[in-house]
Amino acid sequence: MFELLNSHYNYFAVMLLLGIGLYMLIESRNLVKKVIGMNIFQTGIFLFFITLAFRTGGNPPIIKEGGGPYVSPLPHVLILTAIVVGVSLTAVALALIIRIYTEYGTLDEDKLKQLYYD
Amino acid sequence: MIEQIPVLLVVLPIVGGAIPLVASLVSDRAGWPVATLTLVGQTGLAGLLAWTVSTSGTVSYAVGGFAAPYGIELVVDGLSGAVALLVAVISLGVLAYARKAGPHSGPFYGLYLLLVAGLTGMTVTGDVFNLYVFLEITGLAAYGLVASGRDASAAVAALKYLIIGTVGASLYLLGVGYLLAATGTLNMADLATKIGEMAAYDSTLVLTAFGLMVGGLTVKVALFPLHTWQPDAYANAPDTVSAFISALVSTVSAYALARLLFSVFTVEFLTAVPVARWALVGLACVSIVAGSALAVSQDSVQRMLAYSSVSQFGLVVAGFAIATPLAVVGATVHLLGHAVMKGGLFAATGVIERKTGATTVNGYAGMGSRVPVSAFAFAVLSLAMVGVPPAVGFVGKWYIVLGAVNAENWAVVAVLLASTLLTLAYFARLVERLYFAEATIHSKPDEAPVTDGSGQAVSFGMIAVVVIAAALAVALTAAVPELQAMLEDTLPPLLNQ
Amino acid sequence: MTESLRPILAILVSTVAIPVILSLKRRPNVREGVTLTVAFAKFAIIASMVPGVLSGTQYEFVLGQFATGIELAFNVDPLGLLFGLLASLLWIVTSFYSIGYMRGLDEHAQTRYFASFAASLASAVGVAFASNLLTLFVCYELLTVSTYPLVTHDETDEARAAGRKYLAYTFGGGVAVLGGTVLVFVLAGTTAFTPDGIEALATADPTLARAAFALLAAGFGVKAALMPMHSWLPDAMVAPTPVSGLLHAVAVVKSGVFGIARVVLDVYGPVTMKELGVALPLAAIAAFTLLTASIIALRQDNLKRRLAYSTISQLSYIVLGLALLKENALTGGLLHIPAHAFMKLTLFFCAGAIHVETHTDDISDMAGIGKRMPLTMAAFAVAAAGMAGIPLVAGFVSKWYLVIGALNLESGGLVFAAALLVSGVLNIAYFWPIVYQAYFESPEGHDEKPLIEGPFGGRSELRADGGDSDETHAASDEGEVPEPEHVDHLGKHDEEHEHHGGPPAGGWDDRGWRGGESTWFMLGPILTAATLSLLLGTVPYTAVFLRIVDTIVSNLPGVMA
Amino acid sequence: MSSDERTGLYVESTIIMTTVRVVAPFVLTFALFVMFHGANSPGGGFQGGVIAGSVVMMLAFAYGIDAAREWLDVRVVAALASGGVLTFAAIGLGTIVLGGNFLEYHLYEQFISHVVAYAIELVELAIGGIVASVAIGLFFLLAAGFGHAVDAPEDES
Repeated sequence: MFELLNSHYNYFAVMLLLGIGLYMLIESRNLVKKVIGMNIFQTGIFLFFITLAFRTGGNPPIIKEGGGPYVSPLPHVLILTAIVVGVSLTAVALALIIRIYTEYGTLDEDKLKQLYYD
Repeated sequence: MIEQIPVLLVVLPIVGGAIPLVASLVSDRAGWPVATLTLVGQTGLAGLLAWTVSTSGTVSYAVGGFAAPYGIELVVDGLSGAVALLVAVISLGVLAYARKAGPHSGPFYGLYLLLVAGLTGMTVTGDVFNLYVFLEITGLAAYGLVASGRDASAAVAALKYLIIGTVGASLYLLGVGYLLAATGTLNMADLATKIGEMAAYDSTLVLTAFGLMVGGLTVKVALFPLHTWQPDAYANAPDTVSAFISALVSTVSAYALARLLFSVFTVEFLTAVPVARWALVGLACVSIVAGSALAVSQDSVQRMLAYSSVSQFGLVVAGFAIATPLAVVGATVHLLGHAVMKGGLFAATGVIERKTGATTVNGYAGMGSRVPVSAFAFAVLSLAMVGVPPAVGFVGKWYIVLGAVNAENWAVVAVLLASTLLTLAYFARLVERLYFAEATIHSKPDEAPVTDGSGQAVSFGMIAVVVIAAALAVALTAAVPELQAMLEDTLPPLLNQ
Repeated sequence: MTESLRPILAILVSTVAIPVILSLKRRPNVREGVTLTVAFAKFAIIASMVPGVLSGTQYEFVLGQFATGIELAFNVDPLGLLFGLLASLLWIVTSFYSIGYMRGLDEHAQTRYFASFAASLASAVGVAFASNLLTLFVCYELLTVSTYPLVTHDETDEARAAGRKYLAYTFGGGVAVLGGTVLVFVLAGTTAFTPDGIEALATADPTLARAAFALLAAGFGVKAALMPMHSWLPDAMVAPTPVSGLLHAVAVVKSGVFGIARVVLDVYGPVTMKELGVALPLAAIAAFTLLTASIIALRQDNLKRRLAYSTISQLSYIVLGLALLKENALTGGLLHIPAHAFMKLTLFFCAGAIHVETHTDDISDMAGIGKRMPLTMAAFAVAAAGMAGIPLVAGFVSKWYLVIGALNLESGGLVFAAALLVSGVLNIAYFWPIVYQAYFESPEGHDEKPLIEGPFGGRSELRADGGDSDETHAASDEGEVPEPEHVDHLGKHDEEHEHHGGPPAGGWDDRGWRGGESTWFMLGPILTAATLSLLLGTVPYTAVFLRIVDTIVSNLPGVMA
Repeated sequence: MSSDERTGLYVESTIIMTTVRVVAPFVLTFALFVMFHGANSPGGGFQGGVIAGSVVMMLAFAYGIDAAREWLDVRVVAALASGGVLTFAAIGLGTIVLGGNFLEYHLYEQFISHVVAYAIELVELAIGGIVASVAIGLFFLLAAGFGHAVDAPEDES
């Protein structure tokens, strides 16, 4: 058990982040916290990709003489894009939340539901 | 030139989308002409592309000249050609509606075109990660568009849509990670050969990837029980946006699901892992039944239509999951037909609301004589959706049922056949109200509750869109043999036959 | 087979009329003129094909590829012609009658009514001429859609409920037909009608073939009102009477029967039917239906409802004739299609005329009405006699063939023959009292009708057909006076509020025998239909229909052998 | 909540203002540095754009949001965003005109040598412009708390 933890700690970290993020996303009544949960969830995924690229003893993927073995550059590129996507999503979400707040004066999901369905 | 079209299809709307932003600083009305011009070009290109594909087969394109497994590849076959054309045509059609119905701001058209770019990108891409990027562009634009409603409830709906949609897309991304770990590639064609070779079909990695990717996409398709964002988003968005996203966003996501099934995991995977197929078929069947049941219990017409989508996409996904050539043709026909019908229905609800203020099932009572043309189009579209022949809704169903019978999947056949009655249950109610009930709303037609100052709430273009959609819902049947030929040219390699 | 435009023309002529009729909303005379012109044109086109078809020509028109291996195609063969000719002929008669009826009652939404009627006829002829199951299904569904506005015409709660029930039943049937069609297609690779059956079905997996047959029979059986799928029909009587007449005695229900005929004769074929053993259950259901419906009809006080149950019963004669698979029985069954149509149309028209003139709908109110409407009731008597199978009227010929066919059966023939005869007696039992009390009783002194007035088993407030509850309707609607144009075609509705039905205070006045009882728009069609049923009963060959039926049967070697 | 209350949140601080004034040029230079490095070393338009955007935010923190908004016209932001998109598209489409595929840079080689690097720089700058303007736009949007949810198209291709 401990060995598994030791050799795969990155995956445990990923799982933990995913779990925390999803929990916040579902359970928190505060809209901002929901968005934070969404971010944590995404961060877990980003981390998962990054650790995929890892190779023991690998070099940065910049080709020079006698370089190899390299860390896989692909996941980094992907995640760079994914991060940008994530940032834009967060921004949009926050913009929406501000609009909701100015209109309804609350960020509480339950209260919002009451107002919303009236 | 022709081989450049796939990339042009994506770039053109992005470029077009940037212009209204600048133009809106000068004139408030500049957005519409620019968008129209762009989409006319887009439609022309998509038509040319579909024609090329149907005459000379699949077109593939390496962005930046990097060859397939390393660079991003765009692939257009019969299936994606048809969907790309659909996206172009419908977005052009909805524009005709938007001219009067608004919103009129420049940024709106920027987002609109961005959504077109995202949808087209999802359609033509041949790379699973690229698909994710376009999925998110589509999502971002869709969230923005939903929120462009004047009412703040639109923002609540958009936020809900955003959070659920993001989780869906993130799950998909996680699945891509698993595939990458299993095979080291992201190109769809490359993945199709490497799954099964490098990683067994029933290995944990591949299975998890399948579960995550398909699960993520079903959120976007809005299958039951992952549909909860959809009714709010459709009902609270402005009419233009409802018509647009109800016609296209779920449609293209369902297309992406099909692409994933056939071009990435392949039918061999479905055969090797029957549980995957059963899970998908089961989900689809539950969606058909539950969507209809929820639709019946709705009071608001737009929400009813949204739940109807849940049910209809169950039908489409069932067709894809059965994965015999006939079922796939049927699912594609229903995919395209549903887009036209649902878009038309939402457009019609917009017209009816503007003219009479009616938004609920009860409010629709007696409106058949108040808005004769739109109500008639609405009735025709409803019947087409129910699957009354010879409308296109019937043809799709016919093929899917035929495929299910060929696969000897009797339970599914029963659900598919019953879906007609389930659909009838909620549409017949509306049509009955429209024509055979005493009106409950008595305001005069031209004192419409929604006007923009010009006195007339509804333009000729808006009604034309509704009528054309109704006509197309019937006329598309004639195009089915053509579509079938196009699909049969490109499907066999996908279906391994 | 001859390529010809005539089949599609026959369908299109009334389709094209729909927008014209709709656009003439403000000019009712021109509108009705269009309806009549189109009705005559349609009949002329179809009639022009009769000589050709009788001499063995078939007119074919292919509209286009519809789906894999299936064409949207029309083909006029003798069986299709039988139905098409009948429907178009009676459309003319009904159009005249409709004008009299709708104007007599000053109905609302007449434009919609005539437009839907034209659409219904287009679909009905489409059903007749369809050359494969899928085309048949397409037209069958369109027929459902186009008749729905007619059923719901009244726009009352009751009409809407009836409309919903109608849609639910017929679309349910449509789904079954679709399922059966798909199965047939998968089993045989085609659904094109072939006389004596599609060969590939004979060798197909028998379980699936049986399942497909069951689905098709059940699907078409809904419109053919086979029990237990009949209950939409009595409820649909809430429609205006011409609709009940043409659609629920001719076009709609006959399209169901016609579908079963197609399935029995041209999809499965008698030989395969026998091998699969599906004929006997079908015959049994038909025999059960024709007896039960006759018994229920005895207890209906509302004239239209009684006619509806009579229809259910008579339709099963046809189905029984088909299911027996004997030459004579087939002839009888198929001939009963036009025979029943003429007679039932007469009966419905009479009921409608009585409604328009006196607002009487219940049989118990009709004592002595022969004095008020002598011609109408005479026509009624003739048609009723035919229903019971009295010679010289159309019903006799067909029933004669049916009974002979049943007796020809190797085994069990006696049972079916007995059922037919018993039902004939029941027919007399439920029609004779009407005629009798119309002419020989007066409102002041008439006998009790224990069957109607005394509830079964002493229970009250429950009607024999179980589903209907006019009383509760009337109670729940109290206080809500229906607008004049919303006159209920079942009549019951209004009784609580104003004196609509029944004889006027001083008894029926005498209108004489020269047509003073009603307008000729109504009397004409009534007398025409009655005459037609007499013609078919006296000179069946000259009246063409028996010749068509003979041609159909002689095309079926499986039956002749 | 009205905008008056929100402006009340701003506190004028000499230290912050001075610091920002000193640091801002360096940050902007750093942003450009990162952008120009996108072609053949770690860096690129995304990161550089965000850094550039943060300059405006720093200014806003120091001098107040309304002052920053006045200083940086919204038209400039919009022009920067759409200009970036158009530049990017022009470079990409240019290769098509020359008969190659989208973004096939080396086709420009016939006009200028080492053009691949220049073209990539240009694309990175375009992306940087888009990202910076979007970040700034969103920042203003969030600060204002009303108006359209998204002001400019996100473009990650």
